Amino acid sequence: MNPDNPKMGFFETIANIDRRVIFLFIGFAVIIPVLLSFSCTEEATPIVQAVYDEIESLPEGSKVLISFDYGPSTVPEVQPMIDALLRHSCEKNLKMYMMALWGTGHNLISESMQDIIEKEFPHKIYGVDYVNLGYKAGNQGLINVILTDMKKMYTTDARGSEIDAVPMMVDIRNLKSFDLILSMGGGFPGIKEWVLFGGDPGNIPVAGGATAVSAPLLYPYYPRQLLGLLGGIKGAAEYESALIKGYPKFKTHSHPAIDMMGPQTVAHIVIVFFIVIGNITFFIGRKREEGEKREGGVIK
Amino acid sequence: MRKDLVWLFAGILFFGLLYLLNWGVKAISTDLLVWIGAFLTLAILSFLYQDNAFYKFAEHLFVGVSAAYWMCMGFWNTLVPNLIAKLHPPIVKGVLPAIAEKPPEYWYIIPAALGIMFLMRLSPKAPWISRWALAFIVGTTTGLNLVRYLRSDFLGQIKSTLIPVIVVENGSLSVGGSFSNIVIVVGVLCGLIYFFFSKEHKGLFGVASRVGIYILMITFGASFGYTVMARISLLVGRMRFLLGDWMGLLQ
Amino acid sequence: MRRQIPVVITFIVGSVLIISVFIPHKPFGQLGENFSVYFDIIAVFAFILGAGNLLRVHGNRIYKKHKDWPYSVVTVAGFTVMMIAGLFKIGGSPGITGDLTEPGSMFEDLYMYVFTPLMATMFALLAFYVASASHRAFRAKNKEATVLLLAAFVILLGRTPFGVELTSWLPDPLSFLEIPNLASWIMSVPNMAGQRAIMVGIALGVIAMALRVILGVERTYLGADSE
Amino acid sequence: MIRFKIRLALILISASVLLLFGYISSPGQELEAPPEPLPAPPTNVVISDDPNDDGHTTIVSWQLSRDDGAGLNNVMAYEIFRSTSPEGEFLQVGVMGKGLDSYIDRGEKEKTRNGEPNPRYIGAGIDYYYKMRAKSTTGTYSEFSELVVGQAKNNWYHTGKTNIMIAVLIFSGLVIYFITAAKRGKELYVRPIAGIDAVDESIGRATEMGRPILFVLGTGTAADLATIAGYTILARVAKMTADYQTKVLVPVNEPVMLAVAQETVKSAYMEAGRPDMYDEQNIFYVTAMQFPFVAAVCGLMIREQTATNFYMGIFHAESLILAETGAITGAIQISGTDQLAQLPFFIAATDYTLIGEELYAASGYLSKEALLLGPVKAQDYAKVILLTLLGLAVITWSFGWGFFKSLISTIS
Repeated sequence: MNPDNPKMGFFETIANIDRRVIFLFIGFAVIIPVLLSFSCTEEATPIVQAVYDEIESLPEGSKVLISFDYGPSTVPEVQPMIDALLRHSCEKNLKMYMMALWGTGHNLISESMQDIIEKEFPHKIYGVDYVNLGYKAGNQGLINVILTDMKKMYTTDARGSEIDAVPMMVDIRNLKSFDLILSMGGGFPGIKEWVLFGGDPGNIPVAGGATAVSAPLLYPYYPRQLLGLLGGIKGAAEYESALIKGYPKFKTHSHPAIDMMGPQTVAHIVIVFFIVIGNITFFIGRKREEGEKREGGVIK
Repeated sequence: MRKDLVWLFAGILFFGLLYLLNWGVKAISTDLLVWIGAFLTLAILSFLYQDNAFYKFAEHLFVGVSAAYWMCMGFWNTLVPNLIAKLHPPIVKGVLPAIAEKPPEYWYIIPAALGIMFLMRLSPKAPWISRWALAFIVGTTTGLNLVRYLRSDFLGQIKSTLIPVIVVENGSLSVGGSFSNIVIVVGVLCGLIYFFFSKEHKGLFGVASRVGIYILMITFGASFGYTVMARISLLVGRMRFLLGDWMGLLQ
Repeated sequence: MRRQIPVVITFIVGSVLIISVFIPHKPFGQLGENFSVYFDIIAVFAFILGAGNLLRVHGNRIYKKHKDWPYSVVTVAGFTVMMIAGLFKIGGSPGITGDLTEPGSMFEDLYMYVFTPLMATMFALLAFYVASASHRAFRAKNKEATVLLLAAFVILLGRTPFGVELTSWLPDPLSFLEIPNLASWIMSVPNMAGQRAIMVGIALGVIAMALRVILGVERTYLGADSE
Repeated sequence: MIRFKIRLALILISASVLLLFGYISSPGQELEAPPEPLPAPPTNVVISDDPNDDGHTTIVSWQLSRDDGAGLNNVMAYEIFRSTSPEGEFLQVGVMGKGLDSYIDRGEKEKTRNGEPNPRYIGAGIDYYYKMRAKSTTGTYSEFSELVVGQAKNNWYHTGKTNIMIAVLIFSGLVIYFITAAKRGKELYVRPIAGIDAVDESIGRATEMGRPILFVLGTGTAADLATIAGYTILARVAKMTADYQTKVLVPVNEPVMLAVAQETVKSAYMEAGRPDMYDEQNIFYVTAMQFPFVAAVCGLMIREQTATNFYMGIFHAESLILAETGAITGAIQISGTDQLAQLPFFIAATDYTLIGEELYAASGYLSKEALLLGPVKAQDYAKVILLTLLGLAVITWSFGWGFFKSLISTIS
C-alpha cells in the first residue's frame, strides 16, 4: 500500500497486496478445515496402483528393503506412505528390512516399528519378520557398496547384534538378495540414487514414495527404471484408499493422508485465487498505464 | 509497533474463542515438552511477520543443536564402527560387542591419515597438507560421478526418448499417442538446442531454441504447480500439532 | 610444488576410479566402495573443523559484545548440551552400550522435542512462500512468463475438485481437454521432455566439469598458493 | 575450412565407433514335460564364471524341471547347493523361484570369519561342486540333479560396460581436443548467459547501496561438481568485491566446503591485490543440516540487508525459503543449480537463474579462460552427435527401419 498516492484505487491496493495478507489467508485456509475435519476421497492413479499391485503380487516371505530417506520435516508427507506400505507388507507376510540413508531416518525407523508393526501386528518377530539396519553414512556410496556386499557396511543391526545372528539376514548377501527396494523420501539421497546406483546396475525393482516436490523429477524414470511411485500426500491418500479397498479391515486404522486432503484442497484454491487476482490486477494496471501514457502524449 | 500488538491480541482472542467454543472436548496440553515444541513452532512462524527476538532465539538454538547432532551421529555411526572398530576392535567392546571380536583391518589407516591431513588446515605450519585430503575427496567424487551420470542421466535418458513418432493402436493410427510422442521427441531436441553455448541462437536454430525455452517453462510451471500441494501438507502437519497436541482442540 | 601434488592426486584418484568401473579384477573392482567409505571418515574429521569455526564465530561475538551476542550464547549452549547428551549417551542404556537414538535418552528427547518442531516448522514456512511466490511470479508479463503461468495454473487446478468440476461438462470427444486429463498430459509429455533435456544437459555439464577437474584445468577449489 | 573437416571427421569417427557396437543378441528359454508324483529335478546344470567380477562369483544355470509350468506343474522353487569337494558338506547357497533358469552365486570375499573358514567364501581358481533340486508346492523335494563342477575367475574387463567406455573415450577425446585447440589460441564463441551478464551490475548496485553481498554455495557436499562450479563463480564475485571494496558473506553448511570457500575467497582477494581486505570471519560454517542452515541464512539476509544474493550449487527444499526471504529484502538474486526439483522455484522467485548445464558453462564463461571454454565446446559437440543419432533413429524407425534404434538401444 502506498499512502503517497491518493489516487490509488481498489485494484492498485490489491495488486500491491502485502505478502503478510497472503500469509494470513493461507494460515486460515489450513486452520479452519483442520478444525472442522473436512476431508475428500481418492481414487488410485496407475503410478500408485503399480506399487500396490507389485506388493500384492509378491509371494509370502519375499524380501523387501525399505529405505527411510527422509527427515522429520517431511514426516507429514512421507509417514502416511510408510504406514500404509508397512501395513500392506505385514498383511502379505513379507520380510521387511528397514534401513536409512538419512541420519534422520534412523529414529523414524524405530518409531515406525513401534507405531505400526509392534502395535498392530504383535505376532511379528523382530529379526525374523522385520529388522532395523539403522543409518549408515555414505549416500550413494553406501548403495554402491551394498550392491556387491551388504555385510561389509552392516556388521550389526541397529540394536547391536551381530548381523549373522539375525535370522533373516543370514541369506542376505547384497542388494540383489532383495525382491523389491522401496525408497521413501525422494530427496537426496533417495529414490534417484537407489535407481541409479542400486536398481539399474543390480537389475532390482525399485519403487518408492516421494514428496510432491521431488515426484515430478522422478517421472522420467517411470516405468522403466522405477516401477511405481507415491507422489506426495495425494499419492499417500491414494495408496491408503487402495489398501482400504483391498483390505476393508484397515478402514478403522488411521489414514492421515486421506484426512489431510481437505485442508490442502482449500489452501490450493486460495492460491489459485491469488494467482487469478494477481493477473487481473496486472492487466488492469497495464491498461491504465497505457491510457495514462496516451493522455500525457508521451510514449515512454 | 501498536499495530503489531493489535494483531497479536486479535490472534490470542481468536484462539481463545476457539478454545472456549470447544471447551470440554479436550484440555490444553499439560506436557512441558509439548509446550516447548509449540513455543518453538510459533517462534519460527513469527518470522513470517518480521524478524524478531523469538525467531532469533529459535534460530540460534537450532543452529547449535543441529551442529552437535550431526557431530554425534558422525562419531557414533561412522567413526566408531567404521574406523576405530576396524583399527583396534577390542576398544569398542563396551559399545559394539559383536564387532570387538573381529580381526583388525589396518588399511583403514589410510582414511584416518587423510582425515588428520585435512585437519592440518588448522596447523600454522603446514596448512597446505589439507589440500591433499581435499584433492582425494574431489577426485573420488568426480570419478564416481562422471561414470554414473554418463550411464544413467545421459545414456539412460536417451534410451527413454527413443519412442516411435507414429503410434499404431489396434491396427489404426493413434493421433493422440503420435502427437504426444512427437511433442516428447521435439521437446527433448529443442530443449537441448537451448543449451547450445558455442553457437549463436539465430535463424532456424534460434527458432528451435525458442521452442526449447517454452518447453522448459512448461516444465518449470508444471513442477511448481505439482509441488504446491505438498508444501501445504507440511503446514497442515504443524497446525495439527498446534491445534491438536498443544491446544487440544481436535478430537 | 605444493599446488602440483594435489592436482596430481586428484588426477590419479579420479582416473583410477573411472578406469576401475571397467575392471572387475582386484583391487580395482572394490575401489569405488572403499573410497566412498574413506570419504565418510574424512568428513567426520572435517566436522571438528566446522564445530571449531562455529564456536569461534559465536565465541567472538560474545567476547566482543556484538549486537546480538546473547543469542550466540544460546547457540553455544545448545551445541554443548546436545554434544554432551550425544557423546556420553546420557539417559540411555547403562554406560554407552545403547543405541544413540534410544527412546528415553536425552539425545533422542532433544531431537524429538526441540529439533523436530524447529525443522518441521522451518519446512512448513514453504506453504506460505509458495503462495507469495506464485502470486508474484505467475503473471503474464511476457511470452515465457505466460507459458509458465498457464502450465502451473492447469496443474494447480487439476489437483483440486474445483478444477475437475470446471470442465466435466465437456462432451466425450473433447474429454482430453478436461483439466485433470490436461494436467496429467502436461506432466507426462511436455514436462517429461523438458526434464529430459535438462537432465541430459546437466549430465554433459557434470561430465565436462569432472574432466576439467581430473585434468587439472579447473583448480579453483584448491585455493591460492599461500606459503 | 580444414578445421571444419576435422570436426566433421571427428563426429563421423565417433559415430562409426558407436555403430560397431550395434548388435548383441539375448538368450531365450524353454519348458515342457509329462506328469509324475514328485517334481522332476532340474537338468543340464552348468557352472560358469561371471565374466565381469573379481573372482568371487559363479553363474549357475539349468534347464527347468519338467514339472515347472507344465507336467505336474507343482514346482515352487529351486534350491542350489555348493561344496568344495564332491563328498563334502553341501551348503544351500540360494533359492530361485519357479520359471527361473539361472542363479548368480555371489560368494563372500573373506576366507575366514571369526577365525574359522568361511563356508560362504568363493575364491578364484578353486573347484566348486554344485547340485540342485526342485521344491514342490507341497514342500516335498525332487531328487538332486547331477553333480557338476566349476570355477570363478578374477577378470580384467567388464564386458557389459563397453558402451560406457566408448562414451567416456569419445567425450574425453572431445574435451582434450578442444582444450588443446584453445591452448593454441583458438577463439571460442560462447553465447551470452543472462544470469552471468547481470553479475557485474548487481555487484555494482550493492556497492552503491553500501550493503554486503551474500553468496550461498548450497547444501550439497564440498566435492559435488555443482558446488565446484559454485566455487569458480564465487572466485569471480569475490575478486570483483575486492576491487569494489564491498563485503561478501559466505555462510557454508559443510566443513570441507568451509575450507575451500575460505581458500577461494582469499586467493581472489590476493589476485585483486587486496589481501588486506580479506576477513576470514565473513566465510563461516553454520551447521551441516539444511533447515537450521537456512534459518540462519534468512536471519542473516534480514539483519545484514544484503543487496545481492547468489545461490550457486546444489539446493534442496530450502531454495524457495531463501529466494522469498531475499525478495522481501529487495535484493537482486542470481541463482544457479543442477537440482531439477528446485529450478522451478528459483525461476519463479529469483531475478536470474542458471539452468542446469548453464551453471557449468557459466564457470567457464566467467573466467573467459580458453582452457575452461574448451570443454563447453565439447559439450556442444556431444549434443550434436546425440541430436543427430536420436533424430535419425526416431525418424527412420517410424518408417520401419530399425537400425539406428537398435544401435541406440545397444549403446545405452
